[in-house]
Amino acid sequence: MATEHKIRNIFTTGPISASFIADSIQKHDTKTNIGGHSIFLGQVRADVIDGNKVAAIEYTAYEEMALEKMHQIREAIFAKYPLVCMHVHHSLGKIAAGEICLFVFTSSAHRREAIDACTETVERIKAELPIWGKEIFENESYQWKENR
Amino acid sequence: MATEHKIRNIFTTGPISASFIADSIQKHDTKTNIGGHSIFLGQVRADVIDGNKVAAIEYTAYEEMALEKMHQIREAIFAKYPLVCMHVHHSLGKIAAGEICLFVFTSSAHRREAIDACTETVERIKAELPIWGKEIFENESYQWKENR
Amino acid sequence: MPVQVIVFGQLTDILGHQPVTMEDAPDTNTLIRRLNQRYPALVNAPYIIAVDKKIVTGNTTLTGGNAVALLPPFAGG
Amino acid sequence: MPVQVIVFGQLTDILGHQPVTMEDAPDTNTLIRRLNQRYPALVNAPYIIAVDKKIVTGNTTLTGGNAVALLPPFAGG
Repeated sequence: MATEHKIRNIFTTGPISASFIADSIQKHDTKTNIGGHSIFLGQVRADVIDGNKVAAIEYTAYEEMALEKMHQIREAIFAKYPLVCMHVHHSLGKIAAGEICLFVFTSSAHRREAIDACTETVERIKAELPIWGKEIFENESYQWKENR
Repeated sequence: MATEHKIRNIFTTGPISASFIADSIQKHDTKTNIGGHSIFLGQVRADVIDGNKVAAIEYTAYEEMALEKMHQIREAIFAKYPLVCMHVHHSLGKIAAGEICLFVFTSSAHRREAIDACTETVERIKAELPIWGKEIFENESYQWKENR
Repeated sequence: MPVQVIVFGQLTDILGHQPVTMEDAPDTNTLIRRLNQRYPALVNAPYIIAVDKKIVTGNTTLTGGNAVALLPPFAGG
Repeated sequence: MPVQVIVFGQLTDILGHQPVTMEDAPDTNTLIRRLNQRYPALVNAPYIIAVDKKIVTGNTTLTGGNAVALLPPFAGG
Protein backbone atom coordinates (compact mmCIF):
# COMPACT_ATOMS: atom_id res chain seq x y z
CA MET A 1 0.00 0.00 0.00
CA ALA A 2 1.40 3.38 -1.00
CA THR A 3 1.40 5.74 1.93
CA GLU A 4 2.11 9.45 1.67
CA HIS A 5 4.19 10.91 4.45
CA LYS A 6 5.41 14.45 4.93
CA ILE A 7 9.02 15.20 5.78
CA ARG A 8 9.09 15.22 9.56
CA ASN A 9 11.69 16.55 11.91
CA ILE A 10 13.56 13.83 13.79
CA PHE A 11 16.01 16.09 15.62
CA THR A 12 15.70 17.20 19.18
CA THR A 13 18.23 19.24 21.14
CA GLY A 14 19.53 17.39 24.16
CA PRO A 15 18.81 13.87 25.42
CA ILE A 16 15.60 11.95 24.83
CA SER A 17 13.89 11.56 28.18
CA ALA A 18 12.19 8.45 29.53
CA SER A 19 9.02 10.48 30.01
CA PHE A 20 9.03 11.48 26.34
CA ILE A 21 9.29 7.79 25.44
CA ALA A 22 6.46 6.96 27.84
CA ASP A 23 4.23 9.64 26.27
CA SER A 24 4.97 8.25 22.86
CA ILE A 25 4.04 4.72 23.97
CA GLN A 26 0.92 5.96 25.75
CA LYS A 27 -0.40 7.63 22.60
CA HIS A 28 -0.72 4.24 20.91
CA ASP A 29 -3.41 2.89 23.23
CA THR A 30 -6.16 4.05 20.88
CA LYS A 31 -4.57 2.26 17.92
CA THR A 32 -6.11 -1.10 18.66
CA ASN A 33 -4.97 -2.65 15.39
CA ILE A 34 -1.44 -2.77 16.87
CA GLY A 35 -0.26 -6.08 18.35
CA GLY A 36 3.44 -5.40 18.76
CA HIS A 37 5.76 -2.46 19.30
CA SER A 38 9.50 -2.62 18.78
CA ILE A 39 11.70 0.08 20.29
CA PHE A 40 15.39 0.69 19.96
CA LEU A 41 17.16 3.18 22.23
CA GLY A 42 20.72 4.31 21.69
CA GLN A 43 22.48 5.33 24.90
CA VAL A 44 25.80 7.16 25.20
CA ARG A 45 28.46 4.79 26.53
CA ALA A 46 31.22 5.89 28.88
CA ASP A 47 33.92 4.08 26.90
CA VAL A 48 37.44 4.29 28.25
CA ILE A 49 40.04 4.92 25.55
CA ASP A 50 43.71 5.13 26.54
CA GLY A 51 42.66 5.81 30.11
CA ASN A 52 40.28 8.61 29.18
CA LYS A 53 36.59 8.12 29.87
CA VAL A 54 33.93 9.46 27.49
CA ALA A 55 31.81 11.98 29.41
CA ALA A 56 29.47 12.95 26.56
CA ILE A 57 28.94 12.86 22.83
CA GLU A 58 28.20 16.08 21.00
CA TYR A 59 26.02 15.35 17.97
CA THR A 60 25.82 17.48 14.86
CA ALA A 61 24.08 16.80 11.57
CA TYR A 62 23.63 18.06 8.06
CA GLU A 63 20.03 18.48 9.09
CA GLU A 64 18.32 19.23 5.79
CA MET A 65 20.01 16.32 4.06
CA ALA A 66 19.38 14.00 7.00
CA LEU A 67 15.67 14.80 7.01
CA GLU A 68 15.36 14.18 3.28
CA LYS A 69 17.22 10.89 3.64
CA MET A 70 15.14 9.87 6.65
CA HIS A 71 12.03 10.57 4.61
CA GLN A 72 13.26 8.17 1.92
CA ILE A 73 14.10 5.54 4.52
CA ARG A 74 10.66 5.91 6.08
CA GLU A 75 8.94 5.51 2.71
CA ALA A 76 11.02 2.42 1.92
CA ILE A 77 10.30 0.83 5.30
CA PHE A 78 6.56 1.49 5.00
CA ALA A 79 6.61 0.01 1.50
CA LYS A 80 8.38 -3.11 2.76
CA TYR A 81 6.60 -3.77 6.06
CA PRO A 82 2.91 -3.48 6.97
CA LEU A 83 3.48 -0.98 9.76
CA VAL A 84 0.82 0.95 11.62
CA CYS A 85 3.31 3.65 12.55
CA MET A 86 6.94 4.60 12.95
CA HIS A 87 8.59 7.30 15.05
CA VAL A 88 12.25 8.34 14.98
CA HIS A 89 14.03 10.83 17.22
CA HIS A 90 17.72 11.66 17.26
CA SER A 91 19.48 14.03 19.62
CA LEU A 92 21.68 16.95 18.65
CA GLY A 93 24.05 18.74 20.98
CA LYS A 94 25.85 17.37 23.99
CA ILE A 95 24.45 14.11 25.38
CA ALA A 96 26.03 12.83 28.59
CA ALA A 97 27.03 9.20 29.12
CA GLY A 98 23.96 7.27 30.27
CA GLU A 99 21.56 9.52 28.37
CA ILE A 100 19.51 8.45 25.37
CA CYS A 101 20.37 9.87 21.94
CA LEU A 102 18.30 7.72 19.54
CA PHE A 103 14.70 6.49 19.78
CA VAL A 104 13.25 4.34 17.01
CA PHE A 105 9.70 3.06 17.53
CA THR A 106 7.77 0.84 15.10
CA SER A 107 4.34 -0.72 15.55
CA SER A 108 2.42 -3.30 13.57
CA ALA A 109 -0.35 -5.87 13.89
CA HIS A 110 2.14 -8.70 14.36
CA ARG A 111 5.48 -8.69 16.14
CA ARG A 112 7.73 -9.87 13.32
CA GLU A 113 7.09 -6.87 11.09
CA ALA A 114 7.54 -4.35 13.91
CA ILE A 115 10.82 -5.97 15.00
CA ASP A 116 12.27 -6.30 11.49
CA ALA A 117 11.25 -2.77 10.54
CA CYS A 118 12.81 -1.35 13.70
CA THR A 119 16.08 -3.21 13.20
CA GLU A 120 16.35 -2.21 9.55
CA THR A 121 15.54 1.42 10.35
CA VAL A 122 18.24 1.56 13.03
CA GLU A 123 20.81 0.09 10.66
CA ARG A 124 19.88 2.53 7.92
CA ILE A 125 19.94 5.52 10.29
CA LYS A 126 23.46 4.60 11.38
CA ALA A 127 24.68 3.98 7.85
CA GLU A 128 22.90 6.65 5.85
CA LEU A 129 22.09 9.74 7.90
CA PRO A 130 24.70 12.51 7.84
CA ILE A 131 25.17 12.76 11.60
CA TRP A 132 28.43 13.03 13.50
CA GLY A 133 29.40 12.56 17.11
CA LYS A 134 32.27 14.13 18.96
CA GLU A 135 33.24 11.96 21.91
CA ILE A 136 34.23 14.36 24.66
CA PHE A 137 36.42 12.86 27.36
CA GLU A 138 36.42 13.74 31.04
CA ASN A 139 39.73 15.56 30.53
CA GLU A 140 38.02 17.66 27.79
CA SER A 141 40.01 16.16 24.94
CA TYR A 142 37.90 14.60 22.20
CA GLN A 143 37.80 12.18 19.32
CA TRP A 144 35.30 11.67 16.52
CA LYS A 145 32.97 8.72 16.98
CA GLU A 146 33.09 5.98 14.38
CA ASN A 147 30.18 3.63 13.75
CA ARG A 148 30.82 -0.07 13.39
CA MET B 1 30.69 -15.78 31.38
CA ALA B 2 28.51 -17.77 33.75
CA THR B 3 26.06 -15.50 35.51
CA GLU B 4 23.95 -16.56 38.47
CA HIS B 5 20.41 -15.28 38.49
CA LYS B 6 17.64 -15.93 40.96
CA ILE B 7 14.18 -16.95 39.83
CA ARG B 8 12.34 -13.65 39.43
CA ASN B 9 8.67 -12.97 39.16
CA ILE B 10 7.63 -11.77 35.70
CA PHE B 11 3.89 -11.60 36.33
CA THR B 12 1.94 -8.49 37.10
CA THR B 13 -1.81 -8.22 37.50
CA GLY B 14 -3.36 -5.90 34.95
CA PRO B 15 -1.79 -3.98 32.08
CA ILE B 16 1.81 -2.75 31.97
CA SER B 17 1.71 1.05 32.10
CA ALA B 18 3.79 3.45 30.02
CA SER B 19 5.04 5.03 33.25
CA PHE B 20 6.30 1.66 34.49
CA ILE B 21 8.20 1.28 31.23
CA ALA B 22 9.58 4.81 31.60
CA ASP B 23 10.78 4.08 35.14
CA SER B 24 12.47 0.92 33.90
CA ILE B 25 14.25 2.85 31.14
CA GLN B 26 15.21 5.65 33.52
CA LYS B 27 16.91 3.24 35.92
CA HIS B 28 19.50 2.42 33.27
CA ASP B 29 21.05 5.87 33.11
CA THR B 30 23.71 4.90 35.64
CA LYS B 31 24.72 1.83 33.62
CA THR B 32 27.08 3.68 31.33
CA ASN B 33 28.45 0.50 29.78
CA ILE B 34 25.15 0.20 27.87
CA GLY B 35 25.09 1.43 24.27
CA GLY B 36 21.78 -0.01 23.07
CA HIS B 37 18.43 -1.02 24.52
CA SER B 38 15.93 -3.16 22.68
CA ILE B 39 12.33 -3.23 23.85
CA PHE B 40 9.41 -5.30 22.70
CA LEU B 41 5.88 -4.48 23.81
CA GLY B 42 2.92 -6.73 23.18
CA GLN B 43 -0.38 -4.87 22.93
CA VAL B 44 -3.87 -6.39 22.93
CA ARG B 45 -5.40 -6.10 19.47
CA ALA B 46 -9.10 -5.47 18.90
CA ASP B 47 -9.38 -8.18 16.25
CA VAL B 48 -12.77 -8.61 14.62
CA ILE B 49 -13.76 -12.27 14.22
CA ASP B 50 -17.09 -13.11 12.56
CA GLY B 51 -18.31 -9.61 13.30
CA ASN B 52 -17.34 -9.72 16.98
CA LYS B 53 -14.65 -7.36 18.22
CA VAL B 54 -12.13 -8.41 20.89
CA ALA B 55 -12.59 -6.12 23.90
CA ALA B 56 -9.94 -7.69 26.14
CA ILE B 57 -7.75 -10.72 26.69
CA GLU B 58 -7.82 -12.44 30.06
CA TYR B 59 -4.44 -14.00 30.73
CA THR B 60 -3.81 -16.95 33.02
CA ALA B 61 -0.64 -18.94 33.57
CA TYR B 62 0.76 -21.99 35.25
CA GLU B 63 2.80 -19.51 37.20
CA GLU B 64 5.29 -21.75 39.00
CA MET B 65 6.16 -23.62 35.83
CA ALA B 66 6.33 -20.41 33.79
CA LEU B 67 8.76 -18.81 36.25
CA GLU B 68 11.02 -21.87 36.22
CA LYS B 69 10.96 -21.93 32.42
CA MET B 70 11.59 -18.18 32.20
CA HIS B 71 14.58 -18.66 34.48
CA GLN B 72 16.00 -21.26 32.08
CA ILE B 73 15.37 -18.97 29.12
CA ARG B 74 17.07 -16.08 30.91
CA GLU B 75 20.13 -18.20 31.71
CA ALA B 76 20.34 -19.39 28.10
CA ILE B 77 20.03 -15.86 26.70
CA PHE B 78 22.70 -14.51 29.06
CA ALA B 79 24.98 -17.41 28.10
CA LYS B 80 24.48 -16.65 24.40
CA TYR B 81 24.59 -12.84 24.33
CA PRO B 82 26.83 -10.38 26.23
CA LEU B 83 23.94 -8.54 27.85
CA VAL B 84 24.20 -5.99 30.62
CA CYS B 85 20.64 -6.68 31.72
CA MET B 86 17.27 -8.15 30.80
CA HIS B 87 13.81 -7.44 32.17
CA VAL B 88 10.61 -9.33 31.38
CA HIS B 89 7.07 -8.52 32.50
CA HIS B 90 3.87 -10.31 31.49
CA SER B 91 0.36 -9.38 32.49
CA LEU B 92 -2.19 -11.65 34.10
CA GLY B 93 -5.91 -10.95 34.34
CA LYS B 94 -8.06 -8.93 31.99
CA ILE B 95 -6.15 -6.61 29.64
CA ALA B 96 -8.24 -4.33 27.45
CA ALA B 97 -7.58 -3.80 23.75
CA GLY B 98 -4.91 -1.12 23.38
CA GLU B 99 -3.24 -2.00 26.68
CA ILE B 100 0.20 -3.54 27.01
CA CYS B 101 0.51 -7.16 28.20
CA LEU B 102 4.17 -8.00 27.52
CA PHE B 103 7.34 -5.96 28.11
CA VAL B 104 10.74 -7.42 27.19
CA PHE B 105 13.76 -5.16 27.69
CA THR B 106 17.37 -6.09 26.89
CA SER B 107 20.47 -3.91 27.09
CA SER B 108 24.03 -4.39 25.92
CA ALA B 109 27.13 -2.47 24.94
CA HIS B 110 26.33 -2.80 21.24
CA ARG B 111 22.98 -2.79 19.49
CA ARG B 112 23.14 -6.12 17.69
CA GLU B 113 23.29 -8.21 20.85
CA ALA B 114 20.48 -6.30 22.57
CA ILE B 115 18.24 -6.61 19.50
CA ASP B 116 18.93 -10.31 18.89
CA ALA B 117 18.53 -11.19 22.56
CA CYS B 118 15.23 -9.32 22.75
CA THR B 119 13.84 -10.99 19.63
CA GLU B 120 14.88 -14.46 20.76
CA THR B 121 13.46 -13.92 24.24
CA VAL B 122 10.10 -12.80 22.82
CA GLU B 123 9.94 -15.86 20.57
CA ARG B 124 10.80 -18.18 23.42
CA ILE B 125 8.28 -16.57 25.78
CA LYS B 126 5.52 -17.08 23.21
CA ALA B 127 6.54 -20.66 22.44
CA GLU B 128 7.61 -21.96 25.82
CA LEU B 129 5.82 -20.25 28.69
CA PRO B 130 2.60 -21.89 29.90
CA ILE B 131 0.38 -18.84 29.51
CA TRP B 132 -3.10 -18.69 28.02
CA GLY B 133 -5.30 -15.90 26.80
CA LYS B 134 -9.07 -15.82 26.63
CA GLU B 135 -10.17 -13.35 23.97
CA ILE B 136 -13.30 -11.74 25.32
CA PHE B 137 -15.53 -10.14 22.69
CA GLU B 138 -17.64 -7.04 23.11
CA ASN B 139 -20.75 -9.25 23.20
CA GLU B 140 -19.15 -11.18 26.11
CA SER B 141 -18.64 -14.39 24.15
CA TYR B 142 -15.04 -15.60 24.05
CA GLN B 143 -12.52 -17.76 22.28
CA TRP B 144 -9.08 -19.00 23.30
CA LYS B 145 -6.19 -17.11 21.77
CA GLU B 146 -3.79 -19.06 19.57
CA ASN B 147 -0.23 -17.95 18.95
CA ARG B 148 1.13 -18.09 15.44
CA MET C 1 -2.84 -44.11 44.24
CA PRO C 2 -4.85 -40.86 43.79
CA VAL C 3 -3.30 -38.20 41.53
CA GLN C 4 -4.23 -34.53 41.35
CA VAL C 5 -4.69 -33.12 37.85
CA ILE C 6 -4.82 -29.41 37.04
CA VAL C 7 -5.72 -27.95 33.68
CA PHE C 8 -5.42 -24.53 32.07
CA GLY C 9 -6.77 -22.49 29.18
CA GLN C 10 -9.42 -24.10 27.00
CA LEU C 11 -9.24 -27.29 29.06
CA THR C 12 -10.91 -25.43 31.93
CA ASP C 13 -13.99 -25.35 29.69
CA ILE C 14 -13.99 -29.15 29.96
CA LEU C 15 -12.62 -29.93 33.43
CA GLY C 16 -13.29 -26.71 35.29
CA HIS C 17 -10.85 -24.64 37.32
CA GLN C 18 -10.44 -26.91 40.34
CA PRO C 19 -7.89 -29.73 40.54
CA VAL C 20 -9.45 -33.08 39.66
CA THR C 21 -8.47 -36.09 41.76
CA MET C 22 -8.14 -39.34 39.84
CA GLU C 23 -7.92 -42.65 41.73
CA ASP C 24 -5.78 -45.53 40.52
CA ALA C 25 -3.54 -43.73 38.03
CA PRO C 26 -0.19 -45.56 38.10
CA ASP C 27 1.04 -43.83 34.94
CA THR C 28 0.09 -41.02 32.56
CA ASN C 29 -1.39 -43.32 29.91
CA THR C 30 -3.79 -44.82 32.43
CA LEU C 31 -4.59 -41.38 33.81
CA ILE C 32 -5.46 -39.98 30.39
CA ARG C 33 -7.57 -43.03 29.54
CA ARG C 34 -9.61 -42.52 32.69
CA LEU C 35 -9.88 -38.77 32.14
CA ASN C 36 -11.11 -39.39 28.58
CA GLN C 37 -13.82 -41.66 29.95
CA ARG C 38 -14.95 -39.09 32.46
CA TYR C 39 -14.56 -36.06 30.11
CA PRO C 40 -15.22 -37.21 26.52
CA ALA C 41 -14.54 -33.69 25.14
CA LEU C 42 -10.92 -34.15 26.25
CA VAL C 43 -10.28 -36.82 23.61
CA ASN C 44 -9.89 -34.37 20.74
CA ALA C 45 -8.39 -31.48 22.71
CA PRO C 46 -4.73 -30.65 21.99
CA TYR C 47 -2.47 -30.52 25.03
CA ILE C 48 0.86 -31.65 26.45
CA ILE C 49 1.40 -33.17 29.88
CA ALA C 50 3.61 -31.79 32.63
CA VAL C 51 4.51 -33.83 35.69
CA ASP C 52 5.91 -31.74 38.52
CA LYS C 53 6.25 -28.79 36.12
CA LYS C 54 8.36 -30.74 33.61
CA ILE C 55 6.94 -31.63 30.23
CA VAL C 56 6.86 -35.41 29.74
CA THR C 57 6.60 -37.35 26.51
CA GLY C 58 5.68 -41.00 26.45
CA ASN C 59 4.11 -42.91 29.28
CA THR C 60 5.35 -41.75 32.70
CA THR C 61 5.02 -43.51 36.05
CA LEU C 62 3.08 -41.53 38.64
CA THR C 63 3.08 -41.54 42.42
CA GLY C 64 0.57 -39.93 44.73
CA GLY C 65 2.84 -36.94 45.24
CA ASN C 66 3.01 -35.94 41.58
CA ALA C 67 1.35 -32.80 40.28
CA VAL C 68 0.01 -33.52 36.81
CA ALA C 69 -0.95 -30.64 34.56
CA LEU C 70 -2.55 -30.74 31.13
CA LEU C 71 -1.35 -27.78 29.08
CA PRO C 72 -3.14 -26.67 25.89
CA PRO C 73 -1.12 -24.73 23.30
CA PHE C 74 0.60 -21.75 24.89
CA ALA C 75 -0.63 -18.27 23.97
CA GLY C 76 1.44 -15.81 25.97
CA GLY C 77 2.48 -12.39 24.78
CA MET D 1 32.06 30.69 -10.64
CA PRO D 2 32.33 30.76 -6.80
CA VAL D 3 31.04 27.69 -4.95
CA GLN D 4 30.17 27.42 -1.26
CA VAL D 5 31.57 24.43 0.54
CA ILE D 6 30.37 23.24 3.94
CA VAL D 7 31.97 20.52 6.00
CA PHE D 8 30.94 18.48 9.03
CA GLY D 9 32.36 16.26 11.75
CA GLN D 10 36.13 15.80 11.81
CA LEU D 11 36.49 17.98 8.71
CA THR D 12 35.55 21.00 10.83
CA ASP D 13 38.90 20.44 12.56
CA ILE D 14 40.50 21.22 9.18
CA LEU D 15 38.20 23.74 7.51
CA GLY D 16 36.34 25.22 10.47
CA HIS D 17 32.61 25.59 10.93
CA GLN D 18 31.90 28.35 8.42
CA PRO D 19 31.18 27.75 4.74
CA VAL D 20 34.28 28.19 2.61
CA THR D 21 33.90 29.99 -0.72
CA MET D 22 36.03 28.61 -3.55
CA GLU D 23 36.49 30.64 -6.75
CA ASP D 24 36.74 29.01 -10.14
CA ALA D 25 35.42 25.54 -9.36
CA PRO D 26 33.70 24.31 -12.51
CA ASP D 27 33.47 20.73 -11.24
CA THR D 28 34.03 18.69 -8.10
CA ASN D 29 37.44 17.35 -9.15
CA THR D 30 38.75 20.89 -9.61
CA LEU D 31 37.14 21.99 -6.36
CA ILE D 32 38.76 19.18 -4.37
CA ARG D 33 42.16 19.84 -5.98
CA ARG D 34 41.99 23.48 -4.92
CA LEU D 35 40.74 22.60 -1.43
CA ASN D 36 43.63 20.13 -1.04
CA GLN D 37 46.07 22.91 -1.92
CA ARG D 38 44.56 25.27 0.63
CA TYR D 39 44.01 22.59 3.35
CA PRO D 40 46.72 19.91 3.02
CA ALA D 41 45.25 17.90 5.94
CA LEU D 42 42.20 17.26 3.74
CA VAL D 43 44.18 15.03 1.37
CA ASN D 44 44.11 12.00 3.64
CA ALA D 45 40.73 12.62 5.29
CA PRO D 46 37.94 10.20 4.38
CA TYR D 47 34.73 11.80 3.11
CA ILE D 48 32.06 11.66 0.43
CA ILE D 49 30.74 14.63 -1.51
CA ALA D 50 27.14 15.83 -1.61
CA VAL D 51 25.94 18.39 -4.14
CA ASP D 52 22.60 19.92 -3.23
CA LYS D 53 22.13 17.24 -0.57
CA LYS D 54 22.61 14.36 -3.01
CA ILE D 55 25.67 12.17 -2.78
CA VAL D 56 27.71 12.30 -6.00
CA THR D 57 30.29 9.86 -7.26
CA GLY D 58 32.67 10.75 -10.05
CA ASN D 59 33.39 14.24 -11.28
CA THR D 60 30.33 16.48 -11.20
CA THR D 61 29.79 19.82 -12.93
CA LEU D 62 29.14 22.71 -10.56
CA THR D 63 27.35 26.01 -10.96
CA GLY D 64 27.40 28.95 -8.61
CA GLY D 65 24.08 27.92 -7.09
CA ASN D 66 25.25 24.52 -5.91
CA ALA D 67 25.71 23.70 -2.24
CA VAL D 68 28.69 21.39 -1.90
CA ALA D 69 29.16 19.45 1.33
CA LEU D 70 32.03 17.20 2.34
CA LEU D 71 30.74 14.43 4.60
CA PRO D 72 33.09 12.31 6.72
CA PRO D 73 31.90 8.83 7.77
CA PHE D 74 28.48 9.01 9.43
CA ALA D 75 28.27 8.29 13.12
CA GLY D 76 24.64 8.72 14.11
CA GLY D 77 22.86 6.71 16.76
